[in-house]
Amino acid sequence: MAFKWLKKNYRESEVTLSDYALDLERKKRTFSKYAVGILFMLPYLAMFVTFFLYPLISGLIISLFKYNIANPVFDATTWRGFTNYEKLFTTSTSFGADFWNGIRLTLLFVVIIVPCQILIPLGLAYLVNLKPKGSAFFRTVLYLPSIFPQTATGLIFLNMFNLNYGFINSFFGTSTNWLSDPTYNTILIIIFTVWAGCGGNFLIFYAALQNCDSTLNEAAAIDGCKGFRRFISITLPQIKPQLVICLFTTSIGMMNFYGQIYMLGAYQVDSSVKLTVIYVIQNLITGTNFEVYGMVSAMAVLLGVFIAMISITQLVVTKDRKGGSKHAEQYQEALKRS
Amino acid sequence: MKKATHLLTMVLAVTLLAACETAPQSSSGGDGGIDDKYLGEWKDDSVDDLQFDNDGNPILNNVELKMWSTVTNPDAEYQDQIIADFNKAYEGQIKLSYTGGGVCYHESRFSIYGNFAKTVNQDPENAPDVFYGYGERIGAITNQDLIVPVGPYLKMANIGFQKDYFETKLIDNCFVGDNLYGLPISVDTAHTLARKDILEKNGLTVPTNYLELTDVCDKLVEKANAGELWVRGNDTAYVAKGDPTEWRKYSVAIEGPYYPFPISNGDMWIYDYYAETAALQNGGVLCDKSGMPSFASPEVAGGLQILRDWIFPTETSSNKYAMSAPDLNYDAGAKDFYAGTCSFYLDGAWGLYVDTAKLDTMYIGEGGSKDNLAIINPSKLLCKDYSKDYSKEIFGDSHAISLVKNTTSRAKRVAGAIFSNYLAEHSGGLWTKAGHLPASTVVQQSTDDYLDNPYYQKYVQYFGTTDLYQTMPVSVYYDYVMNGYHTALKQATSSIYTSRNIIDLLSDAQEDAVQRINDIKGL
Amino acid sequence: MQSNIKKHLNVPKIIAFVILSIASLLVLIPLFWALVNSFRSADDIYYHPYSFFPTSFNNWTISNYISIFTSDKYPVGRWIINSLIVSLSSSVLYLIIACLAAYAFVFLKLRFANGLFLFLIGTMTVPGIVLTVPQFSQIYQMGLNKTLLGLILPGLGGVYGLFLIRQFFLSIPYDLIESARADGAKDLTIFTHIVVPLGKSIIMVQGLFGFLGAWNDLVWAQIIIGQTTPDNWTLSYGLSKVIEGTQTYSNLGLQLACTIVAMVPIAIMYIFVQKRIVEGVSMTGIKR
Amino acid sequence: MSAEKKVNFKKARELYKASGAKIVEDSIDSFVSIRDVDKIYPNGVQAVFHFNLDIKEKEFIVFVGPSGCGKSTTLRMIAGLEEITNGKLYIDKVLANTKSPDQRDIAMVFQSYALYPHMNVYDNMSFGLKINKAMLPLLDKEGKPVSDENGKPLLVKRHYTKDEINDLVFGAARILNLGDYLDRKPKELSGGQMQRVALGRAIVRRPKLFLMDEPLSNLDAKLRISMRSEILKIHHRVGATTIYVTHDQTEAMTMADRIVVMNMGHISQVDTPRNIYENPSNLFGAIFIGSPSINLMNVTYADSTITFGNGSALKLQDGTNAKIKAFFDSKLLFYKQTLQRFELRHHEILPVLKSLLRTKNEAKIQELLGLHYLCEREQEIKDLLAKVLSEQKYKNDVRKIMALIEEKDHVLSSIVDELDANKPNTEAHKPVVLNKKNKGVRTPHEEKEILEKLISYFEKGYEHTNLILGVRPEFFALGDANSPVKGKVFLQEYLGTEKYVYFSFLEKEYVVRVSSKEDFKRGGDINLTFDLHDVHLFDPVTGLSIA
Repeated sequence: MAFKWLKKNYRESEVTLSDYALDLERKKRTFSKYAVGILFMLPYLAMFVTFFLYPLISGLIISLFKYNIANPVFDATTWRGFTNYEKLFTTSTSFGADFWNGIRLTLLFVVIIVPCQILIPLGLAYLVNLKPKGSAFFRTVLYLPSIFPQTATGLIFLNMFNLNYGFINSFFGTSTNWLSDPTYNTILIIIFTVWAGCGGNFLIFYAALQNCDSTLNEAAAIDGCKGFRRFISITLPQIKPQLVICLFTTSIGMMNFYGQIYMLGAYQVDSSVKLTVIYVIQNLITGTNFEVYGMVSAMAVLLGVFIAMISITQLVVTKDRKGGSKHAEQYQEALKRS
Repeated sequence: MKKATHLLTMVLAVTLLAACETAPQSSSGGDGGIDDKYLGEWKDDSVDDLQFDNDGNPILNNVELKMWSTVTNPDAEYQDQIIADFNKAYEGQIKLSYTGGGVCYHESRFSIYGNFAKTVNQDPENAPDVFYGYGERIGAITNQDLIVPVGPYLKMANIGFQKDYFETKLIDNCFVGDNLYGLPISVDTAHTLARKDILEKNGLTVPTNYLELTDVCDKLVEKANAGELWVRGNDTAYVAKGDPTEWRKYSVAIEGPYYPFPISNGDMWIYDYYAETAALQNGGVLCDKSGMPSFASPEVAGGLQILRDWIFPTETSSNKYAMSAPDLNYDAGAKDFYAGTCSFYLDGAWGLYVDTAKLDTMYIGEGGSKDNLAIINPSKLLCKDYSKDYSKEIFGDSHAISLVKNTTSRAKRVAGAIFSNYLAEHSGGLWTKAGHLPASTVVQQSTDDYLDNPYYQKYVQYFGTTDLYQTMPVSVYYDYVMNGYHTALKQATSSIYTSRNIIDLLSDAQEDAVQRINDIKGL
Repeated sequence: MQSNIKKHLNVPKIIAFVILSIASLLVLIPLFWALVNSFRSADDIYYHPYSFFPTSFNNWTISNYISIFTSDKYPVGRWIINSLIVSLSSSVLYLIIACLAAYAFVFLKLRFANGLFLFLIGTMTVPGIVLTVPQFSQIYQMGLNKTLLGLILPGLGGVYGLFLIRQFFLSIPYDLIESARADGAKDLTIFTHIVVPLGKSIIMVQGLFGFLGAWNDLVWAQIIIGQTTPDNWTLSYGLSKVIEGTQTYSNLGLQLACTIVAMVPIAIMYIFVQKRIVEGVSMTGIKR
Repeated sequence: MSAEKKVNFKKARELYKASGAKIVEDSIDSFVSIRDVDKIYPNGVQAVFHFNLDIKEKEFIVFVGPSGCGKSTTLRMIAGLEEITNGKLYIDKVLANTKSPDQRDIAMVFQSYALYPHMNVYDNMSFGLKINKAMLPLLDKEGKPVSDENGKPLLVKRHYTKDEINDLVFGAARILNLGDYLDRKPKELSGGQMQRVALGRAIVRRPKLFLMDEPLSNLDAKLRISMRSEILKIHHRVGATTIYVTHDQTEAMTMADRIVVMNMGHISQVDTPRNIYENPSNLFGAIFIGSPSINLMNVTYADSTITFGNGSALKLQDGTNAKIKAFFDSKLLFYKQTLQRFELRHHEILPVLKSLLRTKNEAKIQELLGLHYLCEREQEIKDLLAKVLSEQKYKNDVRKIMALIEEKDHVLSSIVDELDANKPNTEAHKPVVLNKKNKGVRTPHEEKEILEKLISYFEKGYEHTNLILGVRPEFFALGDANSPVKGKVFLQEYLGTEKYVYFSFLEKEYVVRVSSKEDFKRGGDINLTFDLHDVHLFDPVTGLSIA
């Protein structure tokens, strides 16, 4: 704009005192505003750059090298290009085989556990929200498992289901080997994960149901909409945002499935049914092969792409669509016809 | 520096004794040196901070050493006592301690190797100066570049070294090429205990090999099923008598099926001793000379078949009845043995002190453990064919001590060598309490330290001689070989996999292990 | 008469009560069993393995707890202190820096702020696992491997908490900020006197979730403090090692005592803050 | 020394340093002076267009207009909550554009009250006092003010003491009857009480300027009326200048000393309530002020006579004809000039000027510049031009001239926009989005088209033109069968002594106020007449009042 250009030439031209003062003070003000803003943001941004952005970029780079944490060398001798990724994409290497087995296993858990972790808490929240006697107690208790470390509750389950001294088998009169039989162990892990993981979602649904507009329910009742139908077509749409968020966080959380399986799969005799992809990665990181970090980084990047794809798909699928104009158009046509 | 040359004098004694038969070729050290052929090609990379006195002995002034040890309780206690004795003997010269307090850091065998490798590589400041581990794993940790040869430092310490001072197989494990990477201390295995009193009361004798064992077990089960089996011992979940000396008849109806010899499908005794011994006694080899796994062989499968038959008898197995309940997790039979509801029990060498003590108190008036407990030599215990030499072999874990590469101070390395030597010399005595057989042939023959030792007399004498003991051949892929074999073992003895052939399980595990080794090589 | 009674008995409520009672039992039984059996002697568990309760009065014991607090093997007290250090400092530090940043993003109306924030939100699709190796490498180069600081720092760059806090701050009427400005308050005063008190619920919620996240963390703890002596372990990691300890002998009572000791502090905290959690979640509508 | 006088740059810097960042313009005789103020948001939306207003001390000014008309934005610019894009703001003769809110000595009452929810009433009211330092009497150790040798109290910048805060808060609480509520949190108060707390918070700061942003809009009708008088009472008692923003014309009419009617970011009219009611200067103001709204009827003008659609005619007063003629002539001239200026601005001036400079055709150049009657830098341009012509260096200087011309572009552009502001909004307020090439939603081409249409409209002349006749409901009189307005009644509203009668006339609906004694039937006829003194004539195209 020409006015800005003019400002540059102030020194040559004549100005009024007020214009001069305004120009100067505006600059000062803008400067101090941004200075304050940057000061407020700086601690966080510094941490973000140091502990998020920098690792993110260096992670991508590391995945192209044969990288050793204790002795990081980036040169031609350690350069691997996309070999790490290539190896991951062929199942003829143990890395690739473990990775894809891990992905398969993880997805299996996601598919089974996520619906449980959405529907069970939703049902419980709905029931608590009916306000039966003692609903405050139920609310407190149902959230309880979520606050304890999974290593603690996992240890309890591990002992409860022990074939030799756990009380579960004797209670049901069975002699199921919950800890080493692959199938039963998987079932146990699912039971535990659902047991320990429902609280968070339950609380969110409970809060969402509490915030629901009760007049809508009343209006629906007058419209003759009852029971389950009312829950589906009136209540659910109101808590859709929370449903979406829970679906989102739960499935991403399940993609990082590890702790539960680490605890309860301890006695598992078939490692291929417990090595989820995070487990594989974690085994490699905490293992003693120090040349493997580049490969692990490649695995992590690949898994990251996987998870990002899942979250983006969910975003697209659950996005709120605009109303469209179907009925308005029909109305206009009807108007024309009459 | 008198103590430092102790080993030398003993070596002299031994060589003099043996001199009649074999002319000593090694120019063992009047000059206090070490045979050069054991020095290998090693360039001393330590920082020269060591001075010598006029006699050519190193001057050590309060050298602090840090040791990590793979032995855990109860042996850790004994080891700490031995080290404390060392500290006292070398006061002012060498001192072992670590920051956590105490004289030595102990960690279980399951995690210490990972921790050791990580620490040396990624946290060198906290790495130990000496590492007390397993002889058969020296090859692997040398390959990982974690330790340095001990030979040159023994020489600097004026300690003579004679290869035949040690049991050949054990000292061979410590060599990588010509370089001596550690000193062997001892070897141990898991042992089979039998309730002599119960067997005798029921008219049976203590078995000495597998076929006898299965025969005795079958008879015990038959008697139990007929309600004729005499048992006695501590209270059980079903029967509480209060008096362990009182005999009663085992009741299958109340107490459930009788299992004479419970074993788990994966605790340490099975994992680390029985399974390997079974392979050995059937002529199997777990890994080949290059260190690659070779356990997918009919011989090894035969060994595992014996363990599977133990729990899941078939028509072809020598036992008719299951000797153990399936899918036991840990400490199988630990209490049943004292309750008399089983007759055999498998325990680590270091458990014998406690085991004998228990029976001593239970049957104090009846000769204690001496008359009521039998310790069965593991030879021939896990094979059907006793004609071969290997049927006598016993699998053992050998302890060995090495110098860690991060310690660059020469004084520390020399101190470490002196300490290693001390442990090798003191592998009798208290160490015997933990059931370890000394690696040193000299110690094995010493009356003071070993043969007159109460623990030797009480249990170690039944453990077999060290020449029967085999360790894993040195493999740089130790972890992969063992992981693969253990996976197959665990599956072979689990009720879930009874439908699968053992050789198939072994092949799968071996294939996987080979694949992983190749992947790591090609990384 | 009958119809009257029916009206009084609200059938859905009764069904709800029954189902919720069963669900609560399912939740509580494992915890209750752990509590009871942590006071049970080893022998009793061995001889009566399938009994839910100690079989007799004599079999109640506190020896498990005594051995926890005296043994070197399971220094649970030390673990709790370590976990408290890690969880408290990571959650409090994060709250401070994230609240300051959220304030700048929401209330300072800087021209670049929206673009920058969109970028930050964009990075939320990057899952944490991608960062594990490079963060480990970074912590290692910084010399913080095997230290508690190494557990604390990497979490401070997270975006999700900032996102939640910012969303909540957006709901604070801008009038209040302007009113405070018209009253002559400077930004730091507005931050401490207006925004922080008003954002109390999100700060509580984010603080709690941050705390629990660090308290329950296993993956990162295995990497950073996995190779250290038990004195340096956090609670969650230490408990995961308790199973390993059972590979040579099992002592149910001891294990359960460990878990109980680990859970009691959180349970107590939970009793105090549970109302706030519900409030906070219902105000923010989002977890983690 | 005037702040608006031109000096050279160096001098300006010296003066600024000497002033201590307090620029005083002595020539201003009003308390608040708003000069040519624009507000353009960073996203390009222009909310306020060259706003000019002078507010006298102790005046009660009301900004009124529909939502989105820019009234709140203007208030917030005065408060210092929004930055002023262009133009100047003087408060108490001091240039205040860049002063922060607390430096302006103002207090603001927000529509939402903006009470801090976590503080009780006392803390809310004392917050501003607690955190700020102010010029206050120096206190000795006993807490008594120290005087200088002249007996005047010595002033220092310090925090308020606890007692001083108490005095101020309790004083305000007494005025507002809030004594019993001091310990309550805002959520425990009723709407009226919250409103009073918000007022109290403003009062305790003893500002010279009160700013109120729709303070009563959240109250119910009854409370609103009582609060209206309360605010006025406080205004008289405190005596501070007050700017009050509302969308409610009743509030504006009842409270204001002067009303500023705003529409679409422009001032539509500034005057006393009575003048605005009686002499609206355009259609927008006429419709917006007054309830029920003014009746607008389409009429045709010819020969000093207006004719309704049904054929009934009325002879206008003498002089009206002349007024209409003058209006049309002046508008024609104005738009012609604007169009010329507009064309030059957009395309032609630069090449024309360049070629003229090349040929040194001074006369033509003067003619060209003569068109810049709106540019206040005309003299500057002339000087530059003289320089250019004498020194033969024209390239840079031409650019400078261009810059000076374009500086006032937005003023010209808004001539077209103003047409919107004069008329009631037919649809929701459309924000004027500026972009770099084109400063309005309208393209230059569209603007030009509008100007051309206007010119052709005014060229057509005033004979047989359509006009709009405005009659307020109370200025109708019941007439006989010959009355010009003959409608059908469809609704009646009784208000006690009088009533509003809604009737349709020529397919449009109107309202009249009559005594409630009059009786009409639904669907019955109503005949109305009016006095030509009391009616207004508007030009339908520009929306401006003619007579």
